[in-house]
Amino acid sequence: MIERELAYKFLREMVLLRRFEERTAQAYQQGKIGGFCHLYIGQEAVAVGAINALRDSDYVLSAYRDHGHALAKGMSAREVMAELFGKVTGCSKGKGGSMHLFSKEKKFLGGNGIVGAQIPIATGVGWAIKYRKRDDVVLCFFGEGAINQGAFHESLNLASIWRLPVIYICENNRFGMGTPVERASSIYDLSQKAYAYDMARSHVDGMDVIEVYNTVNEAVARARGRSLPTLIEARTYRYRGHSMSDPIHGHYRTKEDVEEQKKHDPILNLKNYLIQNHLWDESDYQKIEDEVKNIVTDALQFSDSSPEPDDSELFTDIYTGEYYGRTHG
Amino acid sequence: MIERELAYKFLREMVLLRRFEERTAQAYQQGKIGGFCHLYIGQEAVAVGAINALRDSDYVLSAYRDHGHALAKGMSAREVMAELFGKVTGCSKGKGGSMHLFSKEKKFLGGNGIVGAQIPIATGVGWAIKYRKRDDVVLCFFGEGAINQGAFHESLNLASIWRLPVIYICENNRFGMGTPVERASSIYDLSQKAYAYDMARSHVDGMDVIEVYNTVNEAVARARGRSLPTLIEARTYRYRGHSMSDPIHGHYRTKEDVEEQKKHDPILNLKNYLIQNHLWDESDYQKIEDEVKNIVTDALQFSDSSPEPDDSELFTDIYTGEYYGRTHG
Amino acid sequence: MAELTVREALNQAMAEEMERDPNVFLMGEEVGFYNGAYKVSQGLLDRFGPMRVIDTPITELGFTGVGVGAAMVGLRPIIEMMTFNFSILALDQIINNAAKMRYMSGGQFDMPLTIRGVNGAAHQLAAQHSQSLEVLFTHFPGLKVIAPSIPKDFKGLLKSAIRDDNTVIFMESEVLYSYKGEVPDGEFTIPIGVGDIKREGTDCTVIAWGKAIHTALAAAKELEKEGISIEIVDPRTLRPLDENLIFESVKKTNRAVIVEEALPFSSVGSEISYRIQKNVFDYLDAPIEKVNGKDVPMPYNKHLEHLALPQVADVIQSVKRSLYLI
Amino acid sequence: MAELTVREALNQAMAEEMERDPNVFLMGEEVGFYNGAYKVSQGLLDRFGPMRVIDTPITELGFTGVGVGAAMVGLRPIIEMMTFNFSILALDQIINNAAKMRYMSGGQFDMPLTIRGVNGAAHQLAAQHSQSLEVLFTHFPGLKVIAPSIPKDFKGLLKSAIRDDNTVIFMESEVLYSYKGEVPDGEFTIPIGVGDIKREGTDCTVIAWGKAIHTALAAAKELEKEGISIEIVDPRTLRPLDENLIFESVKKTNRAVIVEEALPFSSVGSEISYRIQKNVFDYLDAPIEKVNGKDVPMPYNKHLEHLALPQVADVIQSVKRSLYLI
Ligand SMILES: Cc1ncc(C[n+]2csc(CCOP(=O)(O)OP(=O)(O)O)c2C)c(N)n1
Ligand SMILES: Cc1ncc(C[n+]2csc(CCOP(=O)(O)OP(=O)(O)O)c2C)c(N)n1
Ligand SMILES: [Mg+2]
Ligand SMILES: [Mg+2]
Repeated sequence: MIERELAYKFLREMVLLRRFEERTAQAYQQGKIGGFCHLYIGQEAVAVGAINALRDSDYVLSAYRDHGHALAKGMSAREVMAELFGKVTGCSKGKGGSMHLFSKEKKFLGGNGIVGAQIPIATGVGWAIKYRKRDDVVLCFFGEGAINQGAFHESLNLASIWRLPVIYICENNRFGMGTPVERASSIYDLSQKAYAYDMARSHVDGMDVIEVYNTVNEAVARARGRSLPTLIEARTYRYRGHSMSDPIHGHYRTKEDVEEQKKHDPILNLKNYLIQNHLWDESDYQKIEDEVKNIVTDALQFSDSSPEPDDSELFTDIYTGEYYGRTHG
Repeated sequence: MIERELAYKFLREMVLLRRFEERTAQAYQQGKIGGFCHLYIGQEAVAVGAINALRDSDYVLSAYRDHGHALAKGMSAREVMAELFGKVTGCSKGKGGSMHLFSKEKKFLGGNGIVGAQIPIATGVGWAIKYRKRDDVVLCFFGEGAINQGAFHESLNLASIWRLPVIYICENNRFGMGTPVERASSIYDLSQKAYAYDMARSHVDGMDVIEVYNTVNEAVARARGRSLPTLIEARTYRYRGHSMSDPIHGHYRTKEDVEEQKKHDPILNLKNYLIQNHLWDESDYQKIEDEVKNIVTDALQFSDSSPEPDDSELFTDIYTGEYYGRTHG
Repeated sequence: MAELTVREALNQAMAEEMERDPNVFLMGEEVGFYNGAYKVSQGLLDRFGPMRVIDTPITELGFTGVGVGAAMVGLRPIIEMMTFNFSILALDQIINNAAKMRYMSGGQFDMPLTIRGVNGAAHQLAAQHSQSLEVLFTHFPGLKVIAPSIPKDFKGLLKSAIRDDNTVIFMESEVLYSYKGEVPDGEFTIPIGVGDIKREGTDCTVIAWGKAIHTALAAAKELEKEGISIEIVDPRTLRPLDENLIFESVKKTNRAVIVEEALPFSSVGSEISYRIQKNVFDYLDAPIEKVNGKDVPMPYNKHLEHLALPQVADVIQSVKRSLYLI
Repeated sequence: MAELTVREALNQAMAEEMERDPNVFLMGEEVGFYNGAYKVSQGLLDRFGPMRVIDTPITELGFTGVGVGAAMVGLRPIIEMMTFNFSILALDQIINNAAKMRYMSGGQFDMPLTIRGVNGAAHQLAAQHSQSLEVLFTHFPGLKVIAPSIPKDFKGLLKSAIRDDNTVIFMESEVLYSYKGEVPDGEFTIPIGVGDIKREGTDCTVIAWGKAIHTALAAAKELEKEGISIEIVDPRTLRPLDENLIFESVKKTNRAVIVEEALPFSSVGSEISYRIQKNVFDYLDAPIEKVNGKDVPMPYNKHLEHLALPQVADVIQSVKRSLYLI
């Protein structure tokens, strides 16, 4: 069992992620957000459970479905929403957008649009921790579709032979775009890929924030104490379409499938847990909803009223320091 | 037990591979061969045992250490040696060299200089067999160093989900250049990588041609009959330096290590087997040696006296058919 | 003649070639059950079945290598890159195998492989998803590279690509998929390596391809109002390049402006400019100009993205500069 | 001044920078126990230990990504590509992450990463192992690209590369490793982006870098006998490019010949030729010429390989043509 306080922290964070993205979807439909925009709704327990097992000095990396991880790592709703709006007040000054959220301060190292590309990078961050004899750890999130990429294989082998403090979390939401995991992967329990690297592994219900938290805690202990990597598969589900431009259901799943899965909603699950343990307090929950609503509304207003980047920003942030020579526009 | 005839076929082929490359080494030192030249000496039982399990219509792919596989697949000593000499009579007209032996006729699809690159290609050949509803199979050879490449991982997953008739043979000669397998791979029994792909696997003594033959035969049956892939690890040893430009011993192994391994020489092993089974005939063996000597000497003479490619060959074989437009030289 | 979108033209081209030749198949991410990330392969799975329209896991290096292997033994794979941004992961198979196999084997192996998909920017897809990567392919002998601009060319050239015994890189554009134009009825192909004059003119030659043709055409309209007549040359195929068509036009107009969406440094436009000055130096009355995407990673912000891409105004400015009007 | 080989100069540069800054480490295939496939890292493992000189499995994409991650948190990795041919497998990490990370993050992350190794042909290594791949990197903003030609430049520029907070692609040449030249004693660096006149002359500007500088120098000697004086400009850094140095030279000689080993189509030379004609058009008395590797995959045969590579005679011919002597 976990402390009441922690449980409500989880609740608050999951509600924040959920409401933030519900409003993100609206803003997208209003044309305030553009490009690819991949919502995390349904998967909140994974980011919240896992990242709560970390210290502030630990690192997180994710893919393009990264709003949830960014917020859970402590980035403000303002800087994330403003980034989605492409505003200069966004975490990446409006240059990165939804898929490229970053915060050096919060040790959130992106956001990556190439499936699997964050996995070697996270491995490198793990290498740096070891190189510097620190005891920080790295969480690397990726989808079950990414596991088939060569980058995954190369990285896990490196992390194993070099004993790096990296926790690889596969968020198995059952689909890579429209492809069910069963058609893309040769094995069903993806955490078993760890056998190929002599790596510790776990398999966890990604709709249960407490289970995620406990499992990642164990992995963190292994990483921090003994500099050992872990592969965790978290079974979860995405409620929305692959991105804002994709339909929620299609040939690959029915409306009923999605509704069925919503019965195992992570927020609902936590609520039930709290009720069962006589910890539920409806007014506390309402307070959370109100608070979150304020945060998200404020983030939207902040983003709306923030300035666009200046034209000159087009040419900044390409190189650090002096760049001799000249190129043509 | 295998037939006497087959055993002597193995013997003859292994002796051919061995003597061919001994003379290759000489020719290299005489400057008749250039570029990278990776000798297969010590590993002959793998190519000979494995390829003898095939029909002529089956395919073989290899890496840059490919002389042995090419010869075992039935390519003539002449066309292979002439290729090493860079002559127009070589299998690749002198354009490919040691690392790029090919024979469309013999279904030997290379020869590849990029570690691991032949693995997806072999998988594609397997796909084509299935597409055409044929019952041929593909043998894909690669070193234990290649197993860490992403290409290996992506390919084995594809072969498994699509059920392709491809047999992946990892020739674990213990080193990738100067790196022992223990420092490059997170697991020791490399055939266990197959677990990650729900694939059949075997582990075989690569210095024992009969064991290789039997094991590959089983895999071939699985591939031909049920269109199923297999991963086989053959433990073997390379007697020479990584390539002709590398020393035989170095920090990574001692002279004594190499001498020790030579006690398990594949030709010697087969000889002992034949003696034990009262099948050894010294004069038959001498006949083989004489025959092979003639073949190799003839190949060298043929190569020596063959013409260089014409200068115009520089610009042929780049495109098939008409190539409109013009480019600058 | 029917009015078709580029998407329909591509779909027809694939369907017709698959009908014609049982060795042709389509493989890539989401090409089957999902009908293609951009719906270019709509209906093909239903029509041709799962052995000929194959969904792959996300393994660009792997399935491109599968294409190489299948092509070596005589099949004619069409590999769809969801976008060419992801083909960077597959470049080793393309550059080191698809392009070189025939040469390295002394001519033994044809490589009837077509690799097609989206190239270039769409709308706010940011730095990793907006790249025009022509140069990664045109640089290498053994490859052919095609980047059409109108439905007819897309159809005729894709059919030629599929029938070609060499590796053809076929570049499409997300923002052109819904662009409509006339496409001849019935069977036709357009030869690879033959360019097309998209507009005749007298004062300045503008060379462009793919999406940039439409930028050039819009500029032509504006310039016409000012009495400036530009000739628009669409090479359609970048390698091999129909350089004579370009030279003839420049001989007539004595000026050249190249418009391309790609980054400027060592672009296809750089190569074209080299060839023009090398071959028709004495005809040039002004420096050759290039209008490119800006030399920056693509920003997400809509306005910055607009600034990063070549605009009609940029073309107008370059044309005028080459006419010494500004 | 000491006489050093290029190999020694590179080794010194790395050793000095590793001594100077504990954040610098060297990672790659065979860089440690084997002392480097080409012995460039000789002795570094013994001196700095296995945490700072790290042997990797054969996983170019993986360990390049490790370099990216380590650089994001402030280390200064030197990633050795045994040869740049293999970097094709790592291009996604280089192009999509190393080059773009700073931009995509709105300037939050420096990328103090150096990727160095062999580029270009050596002796009969055939099509996959002989490539000059400058263009794969120069095309992309966010990268710096360096290709020195003499020991002093190798040392001074590698030190600058390691100290630079951006991704630097540093290209060496197997055939130059044993080339000797004077290298200043003690600490020195050479700024990135500043070219060098390798030989003064009056009749024609020859632009070259890396190995090709030596081809140009040999051509200069021959041409001198015939009374022709060429000026050899070595940009040393290809991106950023010291174009003004080139322009000033062309303004003086009114002619330009570019010599490079790379394939011709959309090469760095194509870009340089574009910039010359664009910026100093009125000074040009003849078309700009390029001398490149032939537009073919590299053949194995020794004589064909010789034909495929730019030779002194080719340079002489181009210079003479630009002087209208032939
Ligand atoms: C290398 C690469 N290939 C293809 C894509 C296009 N793409 C974006 S997301 C995606 C599906 C990824 O699925 P998964 O890893 O399960 O993550 P999820 O979207 O379910 O979170 C694909 C194919 C890409 N971005 N990068
Ligand atoms: C992608 C790539 N990286 C590096 C090299 C250089 N290289 C050639 S062979 C080799 C070692 C390969 O070892 P292994 O796979 O065990 O095969 P073996 O040489 O032992 O037969 C290396 C690193 C290469 N050719 N290709
Ligand atoms: Mg998924
Ligand atoms: Mg080996």
